[in-house]
Amino acid sequence: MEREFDKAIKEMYKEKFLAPENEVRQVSAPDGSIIEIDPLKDYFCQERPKEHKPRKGVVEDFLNWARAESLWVLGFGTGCGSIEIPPLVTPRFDMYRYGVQMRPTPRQSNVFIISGYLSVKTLKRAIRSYEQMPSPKYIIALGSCTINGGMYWDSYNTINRLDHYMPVDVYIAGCMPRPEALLAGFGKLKELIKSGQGEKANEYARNFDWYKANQKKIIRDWNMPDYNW
Amino acid sequence: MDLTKMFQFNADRSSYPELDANGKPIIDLSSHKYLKLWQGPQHPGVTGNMSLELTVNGDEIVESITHVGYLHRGFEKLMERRKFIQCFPTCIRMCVAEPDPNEYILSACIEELGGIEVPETAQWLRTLALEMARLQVLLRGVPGQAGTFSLGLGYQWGNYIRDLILDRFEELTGGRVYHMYILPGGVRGLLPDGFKKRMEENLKLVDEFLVNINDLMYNNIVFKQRAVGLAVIPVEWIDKYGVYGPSARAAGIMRDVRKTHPYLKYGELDFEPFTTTASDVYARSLVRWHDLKMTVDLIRQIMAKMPDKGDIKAPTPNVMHWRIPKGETYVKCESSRGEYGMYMVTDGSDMPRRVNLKGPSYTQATALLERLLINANIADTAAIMVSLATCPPEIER
Amino acid sequence: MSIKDLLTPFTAWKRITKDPVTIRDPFNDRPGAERYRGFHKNDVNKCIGCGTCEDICENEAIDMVPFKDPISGDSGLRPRLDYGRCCWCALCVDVCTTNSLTLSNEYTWVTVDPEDFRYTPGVDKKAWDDNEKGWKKPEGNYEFYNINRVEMHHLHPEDRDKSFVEMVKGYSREQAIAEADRCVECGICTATCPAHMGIPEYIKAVRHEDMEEGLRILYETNPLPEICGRICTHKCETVCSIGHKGDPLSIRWLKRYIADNVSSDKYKEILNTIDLSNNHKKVAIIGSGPAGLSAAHYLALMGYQCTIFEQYEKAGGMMRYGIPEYRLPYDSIDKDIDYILSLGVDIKYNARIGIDITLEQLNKDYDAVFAGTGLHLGRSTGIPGSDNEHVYYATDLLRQITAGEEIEVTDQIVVIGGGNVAMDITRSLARMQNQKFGKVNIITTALEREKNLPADLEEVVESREEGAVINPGWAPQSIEIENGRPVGLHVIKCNSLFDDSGRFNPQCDITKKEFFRGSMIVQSIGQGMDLSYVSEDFKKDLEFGPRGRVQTNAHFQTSVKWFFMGGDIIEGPDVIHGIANGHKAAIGIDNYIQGIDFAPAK
Amino acid sequence: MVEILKELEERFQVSDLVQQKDHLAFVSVDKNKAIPMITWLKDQAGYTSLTLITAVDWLEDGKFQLTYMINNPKNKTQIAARVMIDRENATMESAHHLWESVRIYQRELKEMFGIDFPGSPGVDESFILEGWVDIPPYRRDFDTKKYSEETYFPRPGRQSNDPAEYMKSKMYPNE
Repeated sequence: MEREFDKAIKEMYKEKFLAPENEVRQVSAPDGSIIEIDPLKDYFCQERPKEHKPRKGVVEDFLNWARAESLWVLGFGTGCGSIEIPPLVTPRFDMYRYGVQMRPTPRQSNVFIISGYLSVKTLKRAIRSYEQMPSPKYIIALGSCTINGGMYWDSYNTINRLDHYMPVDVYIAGCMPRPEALLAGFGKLKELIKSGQGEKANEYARNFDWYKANQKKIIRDWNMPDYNW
Repeated sequence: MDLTKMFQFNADRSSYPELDANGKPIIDLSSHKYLKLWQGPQHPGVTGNMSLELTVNGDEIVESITHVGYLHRGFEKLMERRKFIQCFPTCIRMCVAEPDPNEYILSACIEELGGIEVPETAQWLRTLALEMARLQVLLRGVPGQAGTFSLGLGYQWGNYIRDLILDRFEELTGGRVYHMYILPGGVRGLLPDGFKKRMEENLKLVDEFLVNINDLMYNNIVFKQRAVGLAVIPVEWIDKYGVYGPSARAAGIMRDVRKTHPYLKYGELDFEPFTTTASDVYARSLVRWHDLKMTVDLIRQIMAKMPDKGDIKAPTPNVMHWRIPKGETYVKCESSRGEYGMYMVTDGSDMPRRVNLKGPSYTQATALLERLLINANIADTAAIMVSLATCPPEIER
Repeated sequence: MSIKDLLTPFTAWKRITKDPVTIRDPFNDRPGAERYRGFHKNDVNKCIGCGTCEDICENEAIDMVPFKDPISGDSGLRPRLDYGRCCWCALCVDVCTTNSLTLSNEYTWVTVDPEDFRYTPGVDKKAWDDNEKGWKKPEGNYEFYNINRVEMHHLHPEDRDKSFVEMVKGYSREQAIAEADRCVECGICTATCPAHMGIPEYIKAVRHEDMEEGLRILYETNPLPEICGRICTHKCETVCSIGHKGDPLSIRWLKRYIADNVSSDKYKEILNTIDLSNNHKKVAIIGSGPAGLSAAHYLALMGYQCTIFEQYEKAGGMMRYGIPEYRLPYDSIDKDIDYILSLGVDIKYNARIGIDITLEQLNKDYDAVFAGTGLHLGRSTGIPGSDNEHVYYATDLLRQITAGEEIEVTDQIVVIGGGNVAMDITRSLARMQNQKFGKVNIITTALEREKNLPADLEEVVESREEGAVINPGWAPQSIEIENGRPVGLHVIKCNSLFDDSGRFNPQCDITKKEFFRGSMIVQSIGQGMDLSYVSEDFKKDLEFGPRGRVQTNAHFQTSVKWFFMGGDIIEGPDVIHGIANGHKAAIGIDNYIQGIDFAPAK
Repeated sequence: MVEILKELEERFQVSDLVQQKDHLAFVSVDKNKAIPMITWLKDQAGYTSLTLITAVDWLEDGKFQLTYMINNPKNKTQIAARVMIDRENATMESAHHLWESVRIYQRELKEMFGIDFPGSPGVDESFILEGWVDIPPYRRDFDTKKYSEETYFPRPGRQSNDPAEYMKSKMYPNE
């Protein structure tokens, strides 16, 4: 499936230039097979997200324990609430002792803190970041804004309820929640994961079409793949 | 073995793009020498939620375009449909790190247009809140500059003390980050018992911090190597690009609203903002260090001079239907980043006609940053942004 | 750059010996500060459901939801918070009219279901309900509206105690706007007002200086604003939400301000009553008191041809003949009545029903009859000596004063009664004593104790300012007569009026006696109705209630279908009730004549 | 301050002078004299620093008010020039050549108010919004609450009662 955006880019650059390294060429893969690559094409997985069925018995319990005790948080401050993250990573509150740490890239994270309001422009990036995170992944929503619009309930540029666009595991009340409340939120999330209820990523996979329809309703400039990781 | 050669990039750096008459680089992407690179919005090296579209040649930036709007909430629109008192909780959320100047300029605009005289005690408390806000933001901002060069230790120190200041804010105002303390007509509470004593204890920690950070940062060979001479703002750019506050003072130009247009009780306080002329990242950082030092001194002065008791709020018309006659004004104050102003137009109704907030980042993070990043190294973008104390919400609001 | 620069950063190592600053148990070690703005609490018994918190909330985070059935002064609603909207600014706390809403210093609330974040503080039990700390309205001079009333200018006692000039001067423009500005537009008062006037709406009109709109709102429910604006018992002010914190709004004076500031020749234009339709149906109205006038006004608007039968020379009933001029000048009465008459209402003065024309005759000539004949007969204490000719009824004296008749005024007077009528006659007589003798010597006594006096407080205070002695808490025993004239009143201490079951059962202490000297005694212990105009035959058809009152349905229709009754005679002495009754009766009469079924008898 | 205002009156026929504070004055100026006046103030009178450019929508009058606020760092005074332009096809002469930051302001005004500044670099690029299709949001006739309710699914289940209405319905429903 070649999307219109890719096509347009290709057209645009073809006329201007096509450096040798940008031309379509064949390369040999590590297993020896020959595959064709197009450097100008975005390579992403075109499959829909999959549900991950839990393993059986103690294996799953052990995995859940491991997941719960190493929450790696994506360092993406989407709104005001991100101002309370630095106190968490600094000595006073020190969230490392709870197994929580910040990571700079979605590929290394499994917790996404939506720290407050999301403008439409950020929502687009947040979705992309979320989809790039490896499963199992969890979302913590901070503050009023993610629940019902909060302060910006009547703003034309911020969403009102996050659960229409992304699956949320834990909500924390406050505007903005204090670091202690955030730690309590991590605690709750750990409980959920350990009891096997941190299933929101699977819910996203199950209701993928519904989420995508909601997202596309407000993100008019949808120049990104439907799902990528 | 020649280390320098080993780590040299192979890109063709022989010809940098020429600048056109407007100072913009002429870039021909088809020449294969350039690469588009996005820094942000999800990037640990940007201040807040914005992004830079960098065109790089090797590791050298030849063009930068600032993209904002990720934090746009339409405050100015929202306030047009809120009553004056309702604007107050809304408005302060424009800048997250330092909300108090928002509170003050909104209140000052409403008071000026509505003809309200603020009681003496409230003015002192406002001054105190504003200086405490500056203190807490600089405690993050000063070591944050070293953080951009991967020196995170000072940041850890500063954040701890900042948290103590937030505890004082919590005692005084009831809020940790969003204080919602300065409201049209006055403030929302006197100093609690024992506040001055606890504050003084915290200030002693700041004193100690100032010494330690001086050793850690300003006398650090790595920091000096990277910051000195980086992103120099020539004096003639000050007005041309719109440079305010500490960044202007680092270029030797005295820009401090507290001194030039004393508001609240600043006229009764004894202080002299620090200026220097080097105008590079190091100089700007040094100005902030001196600002922090001065703020500590100012808080001590305020606490010594302020009255303990008195009216905290002037009587206002019933806030449920407070109408302000037609008029317009502009009120400015000095935030930690520079001149912070609000333009308000009223039309005789109970809601403002138009509110426009002008923060220094509006020009510094767009026109100036785009210019400063030209010929800078990719690795230095974060440092340059932090040195300008970029705050995206005040660009897009 | 030097070797120093290379080494100084390592001084950071000196901190290695310091204690860690980490909080060991962040969940329990750090309660919010004393003033912290945490989660909401509400004292539901203190809250009156005025909804001011809902109005000030910029996020529309507060809903008013039913908690119990409304009663006068309490809407029965309570605020429900949506923590998907709240920003914890605590403006709702600061603006709260009863100070019932506060914030606790609790701040941790984590859940997986966002619907949890909607709750009614105080009703839905939460862990922080008993948390005493947290944000409360700041102490000191910190209010979002003026809780003190704008002073109304009264004539000084020395300026007013000799004449019947109106003593309340009315608000100036600035004062009225300042007073109207205090209103928070909750609308709690509307339900308490018997006429259910649009109080917040007309106060808003004052604020916006739109007198015409104000007048239109007034006339929707009350055709006697000039009169009501002066002498209404203002039950609305007793439930005013601002009154929980400070002085209630001067709702009555603002009403008067609107009426005073529209000239009477503009009324018809503003109220759009220049051309009224006529449906050629006729209604007879007995008595031109508030009930009769109100009925006539609303019937006239509906197109009925009304005729008022008034037994005295002038219209107004008790408003004219029962209330002294210094409280209600005759000009004001005339202004309201003239407007009603100008709507095509006919009035026949000196026409007594039962003497000049019988009720049966009225039934023949008219489609319906409304009687608002009021309570004119004075009630006697019945104590020995009360039948003396120098022992008077207050109602008679007040009428005579208004009618300009000469009445007896002696230099020492005793008034029995603690109601507003007693104060009226006390103050009227005090003025006349002052005119005649240059000094005041009048004692007013009542059964009730000082704090339970039925009269308005301001009446008592002003009476005292004018030199009258108010000495309540005494039960009259006998009037001592010497040479055919009273010389004084024997009283004993009265301890309580009602027994435990709430029945009227005065308990007196015979040992504590007092003798009030007075050569003239005035009784003002209540009024009775005069049904002499109703023939005995007709009375048989009427249904009477337990206390001798005629039974009517919700639209004041008696058991005789064409006969409606309202006003003091049904609901007790109160102008605003009379107006409300007249309005409802007008609707009832309209329904009756048009043959529409309506509310059954009470 | 007084002298410079007098001079502006003479040179550029400014009107509606309001001296809001001793260092801040508002003046109204004709659309075609605005940019020359600002240029003159910048080059000749020492008003070298731009504070802000913004717009006010006077929907009732069918006008946009553009406010150019400039200040003089030497004598610390500030002058704000009000320029009224028609709301229909709103266009204004660009001032991007005067200060570097002007193009940013003009880009924002184009996006948020729909005021065009022909010739201003990048004025047509979106600045804050992305994929915006409605009328420019800062215009008074744009109803942000309505837009938000239609677009962003407010959480259902909220219901409120007006105290006066509720008391009427419960205590005297028929009156």
